Amino acid sequence: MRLPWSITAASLERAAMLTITNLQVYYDRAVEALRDASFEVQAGQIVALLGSNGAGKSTVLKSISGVLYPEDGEILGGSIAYEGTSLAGLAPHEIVRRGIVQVPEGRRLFDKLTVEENLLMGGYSRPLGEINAALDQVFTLFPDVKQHRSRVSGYLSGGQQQMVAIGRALMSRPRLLLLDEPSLGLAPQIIAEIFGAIRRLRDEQKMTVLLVEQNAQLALSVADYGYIMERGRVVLDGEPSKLLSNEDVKEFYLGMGAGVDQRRSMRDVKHYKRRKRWLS
Amino acid sequence: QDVGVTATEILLGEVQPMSGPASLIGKAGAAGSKLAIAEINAKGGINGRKLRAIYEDDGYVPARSVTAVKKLIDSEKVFALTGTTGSSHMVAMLPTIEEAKIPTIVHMAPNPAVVSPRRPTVFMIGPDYDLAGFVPVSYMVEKLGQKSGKFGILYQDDDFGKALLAGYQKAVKQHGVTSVAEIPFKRGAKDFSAEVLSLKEKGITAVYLGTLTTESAAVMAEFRRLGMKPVIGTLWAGQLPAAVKLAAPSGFEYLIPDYYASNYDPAGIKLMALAKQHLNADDYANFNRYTVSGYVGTQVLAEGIRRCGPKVTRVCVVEQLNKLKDYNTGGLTGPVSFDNPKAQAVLPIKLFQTDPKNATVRSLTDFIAY
Amino acid sequence: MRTRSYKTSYSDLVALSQYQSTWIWAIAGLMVLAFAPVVLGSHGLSILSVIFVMGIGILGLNLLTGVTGLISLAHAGFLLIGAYAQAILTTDYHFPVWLAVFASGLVAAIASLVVGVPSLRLKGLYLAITTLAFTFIVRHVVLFAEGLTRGSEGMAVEPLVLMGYAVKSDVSFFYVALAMVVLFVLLTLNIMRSRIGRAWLAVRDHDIAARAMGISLMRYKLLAFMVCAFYTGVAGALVALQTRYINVDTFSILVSIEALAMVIVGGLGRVHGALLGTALILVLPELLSFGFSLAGDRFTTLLSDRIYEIKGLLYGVVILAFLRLEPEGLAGIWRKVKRFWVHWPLSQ
Amino acid sequence: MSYFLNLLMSGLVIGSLYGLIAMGFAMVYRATGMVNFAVGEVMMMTAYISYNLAQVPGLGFMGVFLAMLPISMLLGWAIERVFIRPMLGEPMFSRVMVTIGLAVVIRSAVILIWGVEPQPYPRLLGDEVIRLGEMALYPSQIFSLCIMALLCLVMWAFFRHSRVGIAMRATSNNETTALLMGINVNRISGIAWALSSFFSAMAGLAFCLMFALEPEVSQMGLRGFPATILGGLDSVVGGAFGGLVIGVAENMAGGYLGRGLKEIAGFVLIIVVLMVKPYGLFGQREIERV
Amino acid sequence: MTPLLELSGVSKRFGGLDALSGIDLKVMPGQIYSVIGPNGAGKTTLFNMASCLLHPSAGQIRFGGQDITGKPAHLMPRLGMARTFQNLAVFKHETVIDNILTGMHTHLKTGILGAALFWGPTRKAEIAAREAAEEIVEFLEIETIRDVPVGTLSYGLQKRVELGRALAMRPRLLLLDEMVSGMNQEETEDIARFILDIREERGITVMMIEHDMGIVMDISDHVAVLNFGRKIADGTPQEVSAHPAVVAAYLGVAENAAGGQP
Ligand SMILES: Nc1ncnc2c1ncn2[C@@H]1O[C@H](COP(=O)(O)OP(=O)(O)OP(=O)(O)O)[C@@H](O)[C@H]1O
Ligand SMILES: Nc1ncnc2c1ncn2[C@@H]1O[C@H](COP(=O)(O)OP(=O)(O)OP(=O)(O)O)[C@@H](O)[C@H]1O
Ligand SMILES: CC(C)C[C@H](N)C(=O)O
Ligand SMILES: [Mg+2]
Ligand SMILES: [Mg+2]
Repeated sequence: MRLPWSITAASLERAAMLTITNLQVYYDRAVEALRDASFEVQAGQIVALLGSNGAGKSTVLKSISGVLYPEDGEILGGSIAYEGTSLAGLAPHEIVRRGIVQVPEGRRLFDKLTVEENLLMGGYSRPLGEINAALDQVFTLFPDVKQHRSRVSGYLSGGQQQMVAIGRALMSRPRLLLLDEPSLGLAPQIIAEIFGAIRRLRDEQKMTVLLVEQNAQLALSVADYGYIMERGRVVLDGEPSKLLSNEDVKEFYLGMGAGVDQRRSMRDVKHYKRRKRWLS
Repeated sequence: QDVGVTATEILLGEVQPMSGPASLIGKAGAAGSKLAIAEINAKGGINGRKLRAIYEDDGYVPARSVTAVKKLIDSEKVFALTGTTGSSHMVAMLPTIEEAKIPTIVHMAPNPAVVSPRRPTVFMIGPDYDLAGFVPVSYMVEKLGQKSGKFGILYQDDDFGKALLAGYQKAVKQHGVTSVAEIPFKRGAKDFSAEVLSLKEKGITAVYLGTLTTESAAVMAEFRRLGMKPVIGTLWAGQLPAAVKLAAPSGFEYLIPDYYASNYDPAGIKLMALAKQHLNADDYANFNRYTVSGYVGTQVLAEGIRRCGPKVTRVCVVEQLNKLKDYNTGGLTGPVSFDNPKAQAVLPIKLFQTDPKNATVRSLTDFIAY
Repeated sequence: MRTRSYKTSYSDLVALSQYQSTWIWAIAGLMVLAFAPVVLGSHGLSILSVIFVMGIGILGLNLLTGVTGLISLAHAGFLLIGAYAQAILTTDYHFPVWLAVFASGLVAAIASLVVGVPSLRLKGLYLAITTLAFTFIVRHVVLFAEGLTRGSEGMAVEPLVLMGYAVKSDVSFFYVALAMVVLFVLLTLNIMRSRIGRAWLAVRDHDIAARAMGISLMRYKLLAFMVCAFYTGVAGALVALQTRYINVDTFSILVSIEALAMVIVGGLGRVHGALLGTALILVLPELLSFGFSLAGDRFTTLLSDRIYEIKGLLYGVVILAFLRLEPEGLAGIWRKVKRFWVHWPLSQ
Repeated sequence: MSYFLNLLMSGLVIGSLYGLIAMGFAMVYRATGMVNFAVGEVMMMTAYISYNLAQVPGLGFMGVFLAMLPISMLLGWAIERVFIRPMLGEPMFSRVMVTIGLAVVIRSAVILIWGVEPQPYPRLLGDEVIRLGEMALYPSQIFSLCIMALLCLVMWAFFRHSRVGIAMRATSNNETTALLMGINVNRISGIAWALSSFFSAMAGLAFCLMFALEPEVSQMGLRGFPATILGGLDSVVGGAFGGLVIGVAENMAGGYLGRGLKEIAGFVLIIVVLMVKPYGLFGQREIERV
Repeated sequence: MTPLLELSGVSKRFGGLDALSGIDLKVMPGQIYSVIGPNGAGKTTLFNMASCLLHPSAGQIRFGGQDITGKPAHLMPRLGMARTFQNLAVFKHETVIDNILTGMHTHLKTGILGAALFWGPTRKAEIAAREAAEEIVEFLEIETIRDVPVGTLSYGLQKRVELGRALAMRPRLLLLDEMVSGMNQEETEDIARFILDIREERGITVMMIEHDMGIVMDISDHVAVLNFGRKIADGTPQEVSAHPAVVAAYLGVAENAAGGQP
């Protein structure tokens, strides 16, 4: 397994599937969303990217997929290398063709299209012949989706939509799957299923996954490596076991009282806030 | 000296639709004015002063006509106005013209509202629009054997169309023939199938078309499609070469009254030769009856200026124009006189008829006063 | 470098402007405009007056389309109603002319309910087409109701009389137009900082959430239509007073499209954008003419009668280039310039 | 009866023209979610180009028709490439505004090149009146009806059986997501513009064959807009149908009511229909969910 | 004590789909009442009924003793009901403070003339509103983003603004639909603290839909469980989490219930 080396050392050792170096992203030329964010994703791993709201996680994914420009975002520095080549300047559909697909935050379905049409669009970059097989795979993963296949997706419940969104991304059989908060709005049972599925994708199909999650416990339970972002940069990285034993992670991401390995009740949350060490 | 007059030059102005579809008319009008000016200047100008004119575009929108005329009067400081655009546009400009007391010749779109009430500095060339409706209908009754015919009219749903309708109705009444259909249509209409069908339904034998170029052609194509063979009369715009060419395939020999000679008339042909000599290719290509109109309008104004001698003022020009009587335009029109209470030169009208085979126009009568 | 002034009370927070300097600039601008008649000829003044008058209507359209998000092609219809109301009220009913201006606004506002009601059910372009239909139908009615409107003949309009003085000259009309536009700008700014402006924005951004905020869609959409129509009706009345003759041709459907263009070029939803947009679209042809006249007579004769099409072409090209460079409209440019200025000397 | 039938027939003819224009509108809307205010101008431009082609001796109708196919598609694609694509990701209003600007440019350019004077358009299909029982039609009118019917069928099959058809709807529904799914949004929009321009070219050709070549062709664009709305903005086939309905409605109003009601009959019809079906006859309603 | 919100026999059909069937429930004043259930169970639909954005196919809804079935949605804030939405329904182009001020809509009475003149009472009311809005900003600790357009904020912060906007409505009952989805532990805890404070300090009754069992089990007084549009259990967190039907339909494995993280 990986050693907790520094990123540069690690990349010297073995070329990662995706390497992000000193990425700097601005929105509107005014809001700095990422400053010098660096990390990498090894092939065949699930890498978790954690961080509080506004840390820039979604921005990282948008940069990889090349869809910053519709929001007036711009990469002003750094690089994104995928399998040794730079993704800079590639159109989003070319990036998808190279095997990188994203499940965007907040589902973003084609809400006027039916569930099935949504899935078809997910498989847009694949030959028509393979579509039916891919559909079947998605339906086995989410039987619920099959049941609703001819409904207009905009009328599904939040959770049902999330399943469609994930299924849609899987339709293209990506080699690198970018998941932006897949557990958002899902019931615990489904979350467990999805994470099981993610694990299977890695184990059985050797799919690489970059997982942005708020649910740290869960994410780290399936991940091979984790990064924690705050305010546009990576502040901590390591294998799950290392992260899980970090005091700050315990307190802020797992909700455990200082020093205790037990989750504290939310009724006991203090009104003052402790500062995170990695920021000071 | 008055505004717009220097020792060497007199500045004139004209508002015309120079852009958009109506520019077919505006550009021709301006070309006529240019031609008159070129001709006068070639002969040394008026009492040593050359003429120069500025043409403003109003895009055929009345509100823009007002801005344009203000620009001519206030910024360009023209001495007089030689030309004008459509009827409602002219009416829109009248208050400004009246306030500026600027000599103005109206030679296109002779709308009765321009001279009643009388504006002291405004002179109109041309009979009222309703004669365009009256004359062909009378001719149909008197010469084309439609005494017991059933008459119909298609007219544009605006004041121009209404004036034609009035003339048509007057003729119908005067000759005691029956009018079975009076059908309005909106300006810009392209498809006349419903209108023509109802004309057919009413069994018309003679029809007056208050339509402009392409509309006339479309209506006649419908007549042909439905196998109708009515006698057709239209207004002066019907002798625009474009109109004649477009209507020719339908094979109708329709009547056109006009107070100006045209491209097909000896006087008009002579003017065209002059135009070829003085105008550039673009302007020459625009030649049609509105060119004659612009030419006559400018010549008449020039005559007013000429009669003032070396001391040119607006007051003097207006005074001279008021006295203008039987001014000869060399066969382009009948004699022009403003010495009447309305200051309107009610010109005699000539009837033409199209020859669809050659896509030309021949004259039926001479200029006749009605 | 300018800093945001320090607020010491809540009343500062609801003030018309966040900066003192805005007031100074605004007053300075007005002073300059007040002296325009000294420099500009009557043509220049009437162009400015047209900008002010149309600007009032565009402010209204901006409230409807930019702020409330209801696309309207009824602009020409409202202008037409305002103009005819002005003409009819003064000629046939002998209203005092200045009162008729506002009464015309009210007439248009009431008429706007006719399009306002469909707007409750229709969205986006489906609404646009009904408003388009409104314009056509109004034109038809004006032509049809000859007894009231003189049909296609058009109507002459009595000049404005203020304190016994007839506003006939371009200079006096200029001041009237200026005063009116200032008045309407202030009214608009006030509406925008009140709950009504916020409610309209809410309806535009998320109508369901707006309902959950207690905003009645029916009420606020109708209100938006009425306010827009009031502004536009007043503008129409002023157009009538300026040209002193009206007929339906002045208010063709192209006027509606041009009005939308003004709002968009200005930057949707911005008050200053609406005015800048109006100015740009109206001044552009003048600038082009001016440019050509600078090029000299020889050049223009060379182009002969093609010059008008070339002008049209350039007009379109300027608009295209402008949108390409600044898709957010003039308000976007304004914002960028301001940001540069505010951050100076730190701005890159 | 013959009166009614003839009214109906000529209503269908003019309606097919509206329908073709409406299809051009709907095509661009369906794929990009924007209205193309320059449809009429594209129609004008292609009409003038085809006029020049029609002057070439020996080319004949089929020649002109076949030549217009690539030319109009190329024109549409070029417009998309040069004017529309750079605006991708910009606010919708600005994009629509671009089409308005484009309309002004094309209109001026065409007049600049070809002049304002209306020209008789060569009667490529002959000029014999064809009698069908009580009705009579020109070949050009039959062409208009047929080409619309044909394109309607082709489009129906296209949207039903091709993935590109769905991708068009997806793109207009949510452009960013379409990008994320690997849909080449640029290509989709290029195809849509090319097809739209082709529809407009056919409308232009039909117009010229029936009437004349004149600058006012461009004003037909705005008259096709109601048809699009009636059919439902995002439905290409619906637009065609809407065109027929409006054409017939106008003719019936003109034939039976008169008094200039013809002009507004279509609009009144639309208002009535929209009150019942706010998204037109075949349009898809917006999703309103919380 | 009369319940603040009472649903009796409420059903909702969408086409052929029974989203809710015969739901009865009572929310007592002062409670923190959670609604849980699998995806598509009908929880959001339940909220939509309560806030009158949709109207039930059958059944009755009473709020504060008054029958509100079939009333227009925009009357609800006046009666004292506020809500947030599952899929962010903020006014994206407006600033945070303007969003919150919009929430105060019903508490301001300005008419169009008053607004246009912005004089006297209008001005006073606006100043007061602004003051109240600032207080909410402070309470939710979003001072630094006060003047930022909400659309540019991250997902979590947008949700917080939406909460602020709902508070601005000064409700008696606050409906929160998946407030903490997309938030990490720390932020979830913050929200939990806010909810508790909202109840303690402002005396607002809170009804919330959540999938995060941590917050549900920790802070609610009462939990209702929906499945396929029916209520399958109802009671205190402890009772519900031990209920076999709930475990089977929703929680999956039993031990997850208390632990929060599946
Ligand atoms: N379209 C935008 N315009 C301007 N600023 C933006 C935009 N989108 C994001 N930002 C800013 O960029 C920063 C990072 O946002 P991002 O959405 O990447 O955060 P995140 O880590 O995904 O947060 P969350 O967990 O809440 O989704 C935030 O400060 C946000 O305000
Ligand atoms: N407006 C609507 N039209 C049609 N069906 C709808 C509508 N709203 C909800 N539904 C359907 O009703 C069912 C219940 O949906 P609802 O949104 O209430 O679920 P939920 O319990 O909130 O689920 P989740 O936790 O996933 O958000 C779902 O099957 C959904 O597809
Ligand atoms: C120049 C003319 C054809 C104009 C038209 N007769 C009109 O009065 O509007
Ligand atoms: Mg995010
Ligand atoms: Mg829900």
